[in-house]
Amino acid sequence: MAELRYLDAIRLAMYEEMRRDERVVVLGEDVGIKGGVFGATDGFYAEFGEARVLDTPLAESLIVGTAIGMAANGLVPIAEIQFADFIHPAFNQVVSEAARIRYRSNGAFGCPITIRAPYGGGVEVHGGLYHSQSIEATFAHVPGLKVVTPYTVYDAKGLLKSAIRDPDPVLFLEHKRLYRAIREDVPDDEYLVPIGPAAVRRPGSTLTAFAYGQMLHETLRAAERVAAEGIDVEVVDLRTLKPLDTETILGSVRKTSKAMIVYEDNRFLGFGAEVAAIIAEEAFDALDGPVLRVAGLDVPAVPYADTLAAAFMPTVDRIAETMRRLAAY
Amino acid sequence: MAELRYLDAIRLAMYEEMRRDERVVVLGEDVGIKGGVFGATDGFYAEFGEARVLDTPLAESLIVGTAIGMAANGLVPIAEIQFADFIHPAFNQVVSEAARIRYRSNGAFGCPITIRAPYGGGVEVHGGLYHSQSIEATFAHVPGLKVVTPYTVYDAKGLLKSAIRDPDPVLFLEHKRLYRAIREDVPDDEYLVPIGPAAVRRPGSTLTAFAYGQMLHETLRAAERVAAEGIDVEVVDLRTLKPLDTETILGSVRKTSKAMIVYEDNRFLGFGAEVAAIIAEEAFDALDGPVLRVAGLDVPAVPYADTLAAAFMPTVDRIAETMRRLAAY
Amino acid sequence: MAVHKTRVHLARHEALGLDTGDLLEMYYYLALARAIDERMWVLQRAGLVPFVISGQGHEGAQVGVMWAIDRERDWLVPFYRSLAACLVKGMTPRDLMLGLFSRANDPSSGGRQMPAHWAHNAHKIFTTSSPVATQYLHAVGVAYAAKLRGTGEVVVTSIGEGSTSQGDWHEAMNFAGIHRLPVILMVENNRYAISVPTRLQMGVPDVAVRAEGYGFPGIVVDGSDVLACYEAGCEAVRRARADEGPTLIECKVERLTAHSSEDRQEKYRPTSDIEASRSKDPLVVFKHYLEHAGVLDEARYTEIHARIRAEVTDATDYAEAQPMPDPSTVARHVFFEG
Amino acid sequence: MAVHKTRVHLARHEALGLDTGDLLEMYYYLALARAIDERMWVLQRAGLVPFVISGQGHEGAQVGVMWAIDRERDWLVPFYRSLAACLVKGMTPRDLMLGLFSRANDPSSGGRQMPAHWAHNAHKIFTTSSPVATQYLHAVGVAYAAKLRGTGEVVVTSIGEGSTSQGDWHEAMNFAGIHRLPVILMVENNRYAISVPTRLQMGVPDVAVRAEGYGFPGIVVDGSDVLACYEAGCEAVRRARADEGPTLIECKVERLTAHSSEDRQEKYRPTSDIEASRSKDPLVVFKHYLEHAGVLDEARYTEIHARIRAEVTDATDYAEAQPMPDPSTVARHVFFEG
Ligand SMILES: Cc1ncc(C[n+]2csc(CCOP(=O)(O)OP(=O)(O)O)c2C)c(N)n1
Ligand SMILES: Cc1ncc(C[n+]2csc(CCOP(=O)(O)OP(=O)(O)O)c2C)c(N)n1
Ligand SMILES: [Mg+2]
Ligand SMILES: [Mg+2]
Repeated sequence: MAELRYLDAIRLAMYEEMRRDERVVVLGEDVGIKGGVFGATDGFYAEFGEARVLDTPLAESLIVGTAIGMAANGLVPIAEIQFADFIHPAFNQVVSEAARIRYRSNGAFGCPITIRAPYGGGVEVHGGLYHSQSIEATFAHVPGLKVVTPYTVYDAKGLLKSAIRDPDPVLFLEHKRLYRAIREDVPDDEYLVPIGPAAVRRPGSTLTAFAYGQMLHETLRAAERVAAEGIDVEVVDLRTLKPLDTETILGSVRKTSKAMIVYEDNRFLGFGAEVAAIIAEEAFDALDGPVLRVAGLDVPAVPYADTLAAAFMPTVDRIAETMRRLAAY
Repeated sequence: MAELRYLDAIRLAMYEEMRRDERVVVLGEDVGIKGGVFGATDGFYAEFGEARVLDTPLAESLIVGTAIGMAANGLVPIAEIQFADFIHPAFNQVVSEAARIRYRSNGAFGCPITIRAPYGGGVEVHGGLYHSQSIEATFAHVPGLKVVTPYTVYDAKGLLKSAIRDPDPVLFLEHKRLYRAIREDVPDDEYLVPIGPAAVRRPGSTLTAFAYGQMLHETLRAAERVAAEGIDVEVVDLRTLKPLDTETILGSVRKTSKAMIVYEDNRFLGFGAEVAAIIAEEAFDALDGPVLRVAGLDVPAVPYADTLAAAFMPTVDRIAETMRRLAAY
Repeated sequence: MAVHKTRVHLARHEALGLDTGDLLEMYYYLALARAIDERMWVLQRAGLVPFVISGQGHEGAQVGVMWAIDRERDWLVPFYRSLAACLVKGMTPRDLMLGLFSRANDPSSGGRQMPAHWAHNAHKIFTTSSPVATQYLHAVGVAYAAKLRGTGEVVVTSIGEGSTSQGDWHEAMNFAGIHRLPVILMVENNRYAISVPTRLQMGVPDVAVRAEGYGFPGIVVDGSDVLACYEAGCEAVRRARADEGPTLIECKVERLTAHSSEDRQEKYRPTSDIEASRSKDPLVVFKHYLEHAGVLDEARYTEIHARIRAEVTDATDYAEAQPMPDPSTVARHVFFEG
Repeated sequence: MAVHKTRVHLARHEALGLDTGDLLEMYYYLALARAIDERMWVLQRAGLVPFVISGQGHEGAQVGVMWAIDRERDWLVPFYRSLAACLVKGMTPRDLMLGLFSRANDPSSGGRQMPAHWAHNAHKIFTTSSPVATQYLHAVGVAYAAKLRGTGEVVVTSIGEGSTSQGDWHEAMNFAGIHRLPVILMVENNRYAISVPTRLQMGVPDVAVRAEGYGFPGIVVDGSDVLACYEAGCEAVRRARADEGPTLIECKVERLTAHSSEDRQEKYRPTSDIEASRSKDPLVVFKHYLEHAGVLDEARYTEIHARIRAEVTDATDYAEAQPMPDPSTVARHVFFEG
């Protein structure tokens, strides 16, 4: 057992995979000597060399596009997008290319690449409009892409290793606020966390709150707060957003008969919309109340000024308030 | 009154606006002498000249990025993206730039551009994976963008004129199958159709089916079919997807107490997900049944072969079947 | 005069180390590509297939450059006009026709993509998409892997001149230059991007001059001169194998048809310009060369074209007779199926 | 020797039509930019603001080139290091500090964006975003409108050398060349993109050589030589106003600080390299020039710096005292409010 931070787990997962499989390479901006702006590849350059730890030119379409080509010729690339907000110039390479290589070639070619992207905002992040976006809904809508966003340190390591070994493109989202916020004991022996299954983080009976990434932290705290008032919230960590574990979602709703979704992304067409739609479509008979959403405002990402950033984010207060409303319904 | 096709209405709307306001320019690939691959700017080059009818280099990021700059310096650009599928290279300029100019400058700058994009597929389109995509959900998720997709010829003209005059960026989506499919009498006198309000295309009492663009055609036919069976479907044309007319949506659901959404885009996180989520959240009390979705398959766009394309699309049969299921609930 | 010409010409292909057999095989590929291409248009006009986009006028550039690579070992990352290049790389007339008819056993996409979206795993032809220029980044990625893994592979990719306006083209050129990658970056410049003339596409007459700005040579060749294209290809392959880095080869070619079956080029191309194109038909130019060189006589000509006619007919009949994709397979291969 | 130097130097600025007043005003802007910049870092280190990114080392290039334009009539489409350029274009120290403190009345964004995301409607400074290189396309769009409308405006934009690797940069260069636009395309080459050295950023030593491939001149200037930058700016403005088209000006500058307050450059920059940068500080170089030229004496120096100290302190105190944005305004200006 070693006590790791989320960031350490990310780094260790890549490190172990690079040691294990020489086909694995990392590429991105500043991943080399600097070890990444968050330090996720710290020390890799010295150990694995410039060819496998590649500082790319400042061009995201290049990062993803060349990774596709590298993967076609026997490498297993881990592409780092410095901030999720900057994946947009690569949108065409991700959506039109990486996600479709297998389908369009009728299975003849594959695209085993992992795209890592630190995302998310909050007052502490001070990221402003372009260093705080949540991009999961935009990409979870894309067939052929897998989208993963771990919350625990254990999952961060196990899911990233699964992503690297996955034969298909995986967008691996790491919430910046989790990097240094939490420490956990993680087994020294190798383990994998499968892409797909969701996890119940807190069993409950009154209602189910679905969340992922940083918002689980706020949601769990809100659940504790209302527990004192006799509201017993089940909190589900979606973890893998695509392919989505609808079975666990529907199972939990059938049990509690009430559901809410918490997400930091803009509310309109954010990921919670799909979760709500699935519930309204497949668990309507079990529902005893509306499917509520607590989400970021519909303004372009998180403003920089603390006062505005705070107004943007879903807070423990807002989440707890919604839990009370739903419980009372 | 003049009988026009949808394509004629699009062309006439731009023609009238260019005549009316010399600040209006069109730019895109092949919009010049060729008049666009669908003919939407046919004749413009000869009448308005090369400077206002600009054949751009083959680069969509350039088309949107320069349009932003032109708008900042007194022009009113209409940017044509040859096929909606090819807006992806411009994703960053649309999402990070056009949609945020006003918000990020705290209202000091604006971005009055219209981005026209022919979209959609179907067996008749023979567009394959890259000439048939529906992109509305991807962009309707973006705060700061307006997204419009007319169904009638009357709306095509009136909404496009409103889009061109709108002070903010509007993504104007034209379903390719509508271009030559329908003819309508349209007033000769100038008129505008406001961006925002939805339209009830068929009043009904049993359930409400929400749709937009080409899918209204299939949905209305399905409604006629089940009408014979005593199922009275209200069909609502959403028209403007962002900002969305939730009032009309909720009003109709409160009336019929049952709702379904039909869309051609991939089901998962497609536009219908947000409509369903809004209904499940704000009209739950009025609901007498699950909120159902009929949508395109979750595979990368519409395959080329007729047999596969047919398997991808929502059909009148599938829609009618869903109407029956919902009515019987 | 003819005699003199002949001597000069002979000197040329001999100097390039090409014997009669090579020349006839090259001619065969040019003529085969053209015959398949023309048949495709006939089939489309007859209403047997909905769409065609092809490479008439580009064959000389493609056969010439591709002749310089190792067809087994090296890679091709094509674009939609690469019909002739795909044939040289190993795809058969049947393979191409299966794509045109979007049949279930189309090796490129199983009928999922439009025609001319080439791919063939066994022949190291990477899958083509519609958004232009993306393939340039894939090609340099494949080349980076080849260099890192020390496979000795060379990668050939190609693109139209209009598509070089895309950002991806610049990003790929830059990456190729930084890492001195074993890649041949072709530009098939046919002076039009659908209707847009080069005048509105770029501020310079030759794309090739841009290569210098990335740190490697860019050369301009007459795409109707198969031997000149071959020569350029040989030097580019030599550089690549010697770890001297990439080469940009801009072939000036002619588009002998409309952009695609959806386009009517008369609207934007003067008749004189369309005729000018015909006068630079690589097939005609190469045929003249072979005749002057005494390589192609009546008998051989008849024999080659009879063989081609038979192959094209066989490919057409075969492909047409194959089943369409089974609708129940529409959701397959979104993800790996193990 | 000094005498000789002096004569040469005098010849230089006089030849450029700059008198003592001009030189002192230019120096004032360089020193003011530096003083504000240094204060920003102090404020960040003191924990008064969360973040700073600035332009120390780039001031000479910016003041030099900007001095050549019409500050009222022309446009600036800046990037995050354009602090000095924004000052020359009319923004005040208070304007800049309001952005650093993200106050409600920050003219750039009302506190919505990170510091250094400049904008000022009244001064024709277009709004800056974080994704690099997008501004190049905006700039050529503004220039296209100026040309179409016949306003006679010239547009200046700038970018770091690393950001020229983005596709948008290429697309903008291409468009500027095709339409011979009245735009000055600056590249402030400080040899690093955060930690990535030019060796891994491009296969050539100078970005400027690429301009030729777009059909217009690209020149390299020493960014620590303010007069050389001014001279380059004058010629570029002349070309733009004479409808001769764009000019790329690559200024070789030094990054005197870490990339931003988030970065620790010691990890990837040898001390010798950091010291080498200091030796090319444009403020020091220009000060020497003015001293040799007998333009800047003790008295004037003291006077200018006293004035600057006062302005920086005033700006800081003023900005800090302003209110933060009202949370209730967070949803405003998503769309036009009429
Ligand atoms: C990103 C993108 N935008 C637009 C198109 C539509 N389109 C297909 S081919 C073409 C013209 C290509 O011209 P060029 O690159 O010169 O190649 P050519 O067809 O002349 O061989 C266009 C605009 C596309 N396929 N991809
Ligand atoms: C599209 C995009 N990708 C990544 C970043 C993160 N980033 C900010 S500045 C920078 C380096 C820029 O280097 P350069 O262009 O040389 O300008 P400099 O900072 O050296 O002046 C990077 C990678 C960004 N802002 N935008
Ligand atoms: Mg062309
Ligand atoms: Mg730099």
